[in-house]
Amino acid sequence: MQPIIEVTDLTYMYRSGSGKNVLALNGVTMQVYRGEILAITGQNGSGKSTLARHFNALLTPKSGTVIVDGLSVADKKNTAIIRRSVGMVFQNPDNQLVSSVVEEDIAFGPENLGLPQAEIVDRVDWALESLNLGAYRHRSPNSLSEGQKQLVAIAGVLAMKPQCIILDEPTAHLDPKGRCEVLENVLRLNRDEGITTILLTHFMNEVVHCDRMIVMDQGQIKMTGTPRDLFKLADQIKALGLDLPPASQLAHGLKLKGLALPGNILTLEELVNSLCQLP
Amino acid sequence: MSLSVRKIVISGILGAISILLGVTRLGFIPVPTPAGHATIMHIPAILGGVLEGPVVGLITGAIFGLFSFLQPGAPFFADPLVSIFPRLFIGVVAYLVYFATKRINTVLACVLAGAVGSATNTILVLGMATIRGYLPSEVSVSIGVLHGVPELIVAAILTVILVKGIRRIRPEEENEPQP
Amino acid sequence: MPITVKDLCFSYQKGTPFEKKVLHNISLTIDDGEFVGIIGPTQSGKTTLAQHFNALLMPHGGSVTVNGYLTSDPQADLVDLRLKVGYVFQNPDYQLFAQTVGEDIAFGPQNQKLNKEEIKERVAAVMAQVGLDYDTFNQRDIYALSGGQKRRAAIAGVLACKPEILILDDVTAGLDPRGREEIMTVIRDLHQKQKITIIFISNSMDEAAELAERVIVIDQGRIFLDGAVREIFKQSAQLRSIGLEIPEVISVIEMLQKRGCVLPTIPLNLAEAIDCIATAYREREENR
Amino acid sequence: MELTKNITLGVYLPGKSFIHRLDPRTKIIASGIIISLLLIIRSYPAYGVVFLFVAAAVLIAGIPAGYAFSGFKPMLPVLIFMWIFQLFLYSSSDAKTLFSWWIFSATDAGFHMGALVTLRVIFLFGVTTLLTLTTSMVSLTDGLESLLSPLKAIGLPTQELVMTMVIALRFVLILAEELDKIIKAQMARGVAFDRGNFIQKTKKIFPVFLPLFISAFKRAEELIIAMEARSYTGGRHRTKMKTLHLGRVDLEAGLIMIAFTALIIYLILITVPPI
Repeated sequence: MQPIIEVTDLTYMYRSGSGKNVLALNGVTMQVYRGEILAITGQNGSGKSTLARHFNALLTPKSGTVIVDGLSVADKKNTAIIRRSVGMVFQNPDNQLVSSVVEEDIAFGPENLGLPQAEIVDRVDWALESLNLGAYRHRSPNSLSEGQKQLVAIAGVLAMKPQCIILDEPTAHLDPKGRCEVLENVLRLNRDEGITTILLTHFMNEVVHCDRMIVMDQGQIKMTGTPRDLFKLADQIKALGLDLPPASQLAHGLKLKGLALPGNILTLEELVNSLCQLP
Repeated sequence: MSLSVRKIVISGILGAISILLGVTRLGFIPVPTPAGHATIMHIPAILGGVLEGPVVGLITGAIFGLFSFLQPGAPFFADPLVSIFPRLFIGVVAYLVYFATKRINTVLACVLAGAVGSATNTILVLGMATIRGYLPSEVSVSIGVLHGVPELIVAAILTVILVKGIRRIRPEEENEPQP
Repeated sequence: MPITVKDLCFSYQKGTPFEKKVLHNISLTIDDGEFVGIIGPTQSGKTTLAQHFNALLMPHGGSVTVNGYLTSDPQADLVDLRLKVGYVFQNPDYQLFAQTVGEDIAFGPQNQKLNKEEIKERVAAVMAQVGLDYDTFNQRDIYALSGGQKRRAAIAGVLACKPEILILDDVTAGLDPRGREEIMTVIRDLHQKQKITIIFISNSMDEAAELAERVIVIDQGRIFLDGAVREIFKQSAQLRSIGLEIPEVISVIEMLQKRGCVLPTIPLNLAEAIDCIATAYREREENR
Repeated sequence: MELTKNITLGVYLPGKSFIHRLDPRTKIIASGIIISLLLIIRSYPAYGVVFLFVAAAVLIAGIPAGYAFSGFKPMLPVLIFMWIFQLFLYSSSDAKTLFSWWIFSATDAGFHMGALVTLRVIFLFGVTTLLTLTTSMVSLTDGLESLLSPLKAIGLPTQELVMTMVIALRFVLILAEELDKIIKAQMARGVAFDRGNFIQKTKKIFPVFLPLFISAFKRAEELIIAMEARSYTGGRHRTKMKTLHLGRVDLEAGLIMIAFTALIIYLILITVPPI
């Protein structure tokens, strides 16, 4: 598979408010493949946001390289093109919506790209439809639920027709229902539109649905692999301050109690099936 | 003149606070005078000037002025020359005072910026209200003293505390305003 | 300090064209020493209800009585009442404002006009209760704390007022697993060791199941269910009908029951679920 | 304790009247013309015409008179004070004393001065209220952006300036909810906002203002990043989804405005100001 983003030996340091130097990324090397959905997980402060912000040139490498679709992030001339191809959705929907009208907010990105008016209208209609937001197009984001607001934010990025969308803890502020809504839509966009998706999260039942996962800690990548392979390693995951998905956690506990379950259970259905097949 | 994204966003959000203080009436501190209350709605403009420079101070003041024109809290603010025009200067003056005195001591500079910024608001608004004939000069002077002085004190203290507080959450290089 | 609510009604924007009724005839009693979880979909009125318990909102109909005092009584000392019923908001940034952790926690006691020694003692005591080491954190800048530490500092700031009832409004939202575990441990300890009555508002069914002894389910401004935690979670079909998610540990038992496995209990946490399933399978093996 | 209750930000009354259907630019320009005229009018007949004009506009827009007046009520005492101040304190050389009371004497010049400025603010208030009641804040900013755009030629960043207003409007309600929670969080720690003297009350501002401003600045930092991530670099290469179109109603309104302006200027020229 062809990588769309290639990170080589990336290091990033910043000065904190109290004047200390913080090493946020320490020698990170990784790839994001076209069309995949990749989860990046790790405790707060593990460096996952800092890493993701390099992918659309919000940060530029202090050392090492980040290549997006063949273009180096370090070169300022590439910034506009990179931001066109890599969109980003943030944690708090209130702090990323600009306009007081849903459809105008979704138009914000395409307007910034200087597209012709007819094209903007088409894209806004398409983005609204893709995320089932048509009914809210003339509403104010303030009147929507947090989950719906986050969908508006995703629609705003989608309308820019990026090749890749980064979602930086998009569900951390949402209630369980909103989390479900957002996750379902993200998975569907990845499947139907083929948009490469990078999901930053610490909800393991979201990670379960991803093609690949990366676990970060203290600015370094500690684990890379498929969720099925990595969640077998319960002790390592826990040592990095993360939970297992509930089903894996149950399976792990039951195995310790002597039940002969397979090690790579991810969902409740799999767990129940395995339990029922026990002799 | 060009405006960075940073200046646009911070002016907008400080402007929102100004409007908010007006619509919730929290921007009014009851002062023991017959005329009612002193205002702190101009504090965001002062902060804009001190923290982000004269342009942000000017725009924040303009939003404050425009809003008090569209939803006037006192009758003569329906006159744009009284509501909008004087507010353009609050943040700019605060910036100039801060810039001129920060070498001596930044705390002192904040106190002076807050006080002079506040006085700018009081003097220009009442001055325009007098020139435009809404208030006789005697009344303006007494309102100026009764309201202007407590406003000035509150603005000076709030500026110091807020500037110090906000700087704690920001990386160092962003902490001096760029003109 | 029992709380009694009778026929409580409340509307937002009352008297304007935008008036919206958010609480309909709510009646309930919360006794000393209870650990009550208030759960319900977003916008169901949980927070609005809880804000009546310490007179942050006043009823538009019915009454709220805390420790024998009507909150709507013009003679009631609301400041005193609010100190006895602590309220911690979801976002600690709404509350923290002082330079250092110690100063911020001291803010409540200062409002109570305590002397310096007493304040210092209280600060040290509550910091211990929330697991913040006094020597390490007393002088720490508020903004240099991690998410979990900030929330603990906010809880400490409310505890310092010596509340007899503590209302926690969605205090685990947005934390990572480790931060959430820290807070849950603190809350459990406050109830078990300090014997504080706790009212825990949450969107997370898992946390409510794990912590609370009694659960009140609110839907569309009305009490939907009210009872002991196990009784409530037995009624999973009803909970699902108002859009609530059932904790995974309970779902798995249900799924097994559908497949013909008979499991006796409703587990409230992971350990119980594991025990429950493991025991059932062991018995099955022995029977064979 | 419910702060958002009193927020009447841009109390827009949606409708389909002649005035509602006007392009926002037409309404802004028309309001601008009336406001400018009001700033120079010193004649009662001209005020009479303005009254008829504004009253007709209120009727056409279908705004209930009681509703239009309700916003005005709290200002009445101040208006009366303003008039009384001028009545007794305004001085000019040829003023005639109407009556005296203690050390004060009311003059005819003071009476007219008071009357003129009071009428002026009443009508100014009427015009801005009419504008905000019939135009949503969003179309106001759209109209403003379009009207200001010629100023780009002299180097003014008009799109960016309007963007600051768009952001301000978006954040007022968000910050209002936040403010409500901050105040409640501090009340729950024993702050009694309604107690104490001036100094004590002032001190109680800090535990509210500091979290409010800190949160506002944090939100600002996040919004800056979010806007940059969505390729915002200022107004230069931007296009717009919506463009405004002038219609027949705007032409009609334009003609009415020309007639109105001519009449007012004529009245200003032929009448002698009372002072």
